Amino acid sequence: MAVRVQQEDFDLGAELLALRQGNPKIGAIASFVGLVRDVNEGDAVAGMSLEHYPGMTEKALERIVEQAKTRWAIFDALVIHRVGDLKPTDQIVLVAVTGAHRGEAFAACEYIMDYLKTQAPFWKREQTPEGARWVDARESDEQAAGRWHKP
Amino acid sequence: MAVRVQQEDFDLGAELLALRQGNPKIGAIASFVGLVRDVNEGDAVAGMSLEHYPGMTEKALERIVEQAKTRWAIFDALVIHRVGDLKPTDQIVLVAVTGAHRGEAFAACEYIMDYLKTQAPFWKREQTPEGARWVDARESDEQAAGRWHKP
Amino acid sequence: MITLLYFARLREALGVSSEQIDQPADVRHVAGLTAWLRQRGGAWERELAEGRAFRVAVNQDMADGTTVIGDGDEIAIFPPVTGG
Amino acid sequence: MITLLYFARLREALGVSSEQIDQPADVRHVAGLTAWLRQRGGAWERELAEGRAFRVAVNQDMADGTTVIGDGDEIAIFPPVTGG
Repeated sequence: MAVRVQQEDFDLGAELLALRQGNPKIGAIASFVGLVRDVNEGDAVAGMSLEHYPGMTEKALERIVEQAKTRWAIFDALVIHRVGDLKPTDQIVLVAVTGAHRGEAFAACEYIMDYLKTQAPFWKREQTPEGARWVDARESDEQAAGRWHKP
Repeated sequence: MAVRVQQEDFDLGAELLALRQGNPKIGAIASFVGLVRDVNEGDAVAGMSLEHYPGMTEKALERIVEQAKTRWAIFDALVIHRVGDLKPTDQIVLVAVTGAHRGEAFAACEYIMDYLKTQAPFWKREQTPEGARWVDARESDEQAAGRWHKP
Repeated sequence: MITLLYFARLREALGVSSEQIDQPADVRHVAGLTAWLRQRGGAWERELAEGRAFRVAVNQDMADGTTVIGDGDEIAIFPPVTGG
Repeated sequence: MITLLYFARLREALGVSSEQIDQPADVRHVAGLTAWLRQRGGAWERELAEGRAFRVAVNQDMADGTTVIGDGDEIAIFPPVTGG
């Protein structure tokens, strides 16, 4: 398991290759990349900056990955989340999960993203034509995380 | 939309970069890579060869992608499936989907994989210590595709 | 003339990958064609028996027993697919 | 001594990113601490009012009003998170 919070960009292909290398039991890699969009809630976005809570953020991400590993038969997971200044089309976050079969890999990957969105202390501040604004938390993200509680 | 059936390996990072380049509305890329495992149903697998039905295979994949695009608000999808001789840890298939938000991208990516598994004419032949064998279709794959029919 | 294609395990079991035949006079649907092929006996009778798991595509679209067959059609018979 | 940290919109609204204070004598839980901070008035009263959406972590774990606070704790107050 690896969890990284960094300013630098990441190389998706290299990260996924490193994650799976040396394990011929892996049959499936599900991954997700989040990107900065040039629009949000109808307004143009020229860029954003991402703040986090050093220490707690890494701990929260590690806990989310541990929970995914308890819940599904997966081999490994990687989470990379960038902080600092980003512009549209920049990569923000990578979540990748390896497993023997696709069902578990997909579910664990989506679970990690949903909990990251609601539990990991990151905050986005967007630059729009009307000035900078802190992004509001979305109720739909709470709902997405909440559905994993269902029996 | 792009669908490719090829013998050559693919470069995941380059493919995903090409898929998203030039569209700053993309906020999410969900992707899946299937790999050759060195074991299947308890037996060691030294390698496999993949046969397909040229013409129909591409057409079936294109239709599956079209159905995903009708069903979810996604931007684009890419499917690459290899044929010919492969060995453990080799990449078999890539499905990648771009969208504004993660929910649609994840769902469409998993949908395409589930239907590819049951509708696209590919057949695997594995080499095991007991000789070569055609891989049997799995009931669990039919069930995975079937769940998308639910209302 | 219709073209018949066989893939994967069925291609091996039947020992043929493709053939062109005149559409038999009384064969108008997929079910009629597979019944006609079974009459060849041996591997044909065994592999295409009722209850065996095989799929049929007509002109590269998945078909079932009721799908109509016409002159010039490309009809493929193959096992359940196992890609991905 | 307890350490208080503030992040993002709350850090800006309160004008402070961290402070160290003596644990107030009658404050034993998170709810007591936020009530005590509200008594500072102004932005504190406004931003930490009942019903406002803010989160509290104690020693880097998400907490709620009943979470116990002790000497040496690191307590962070921040808006709902918006990463990913």
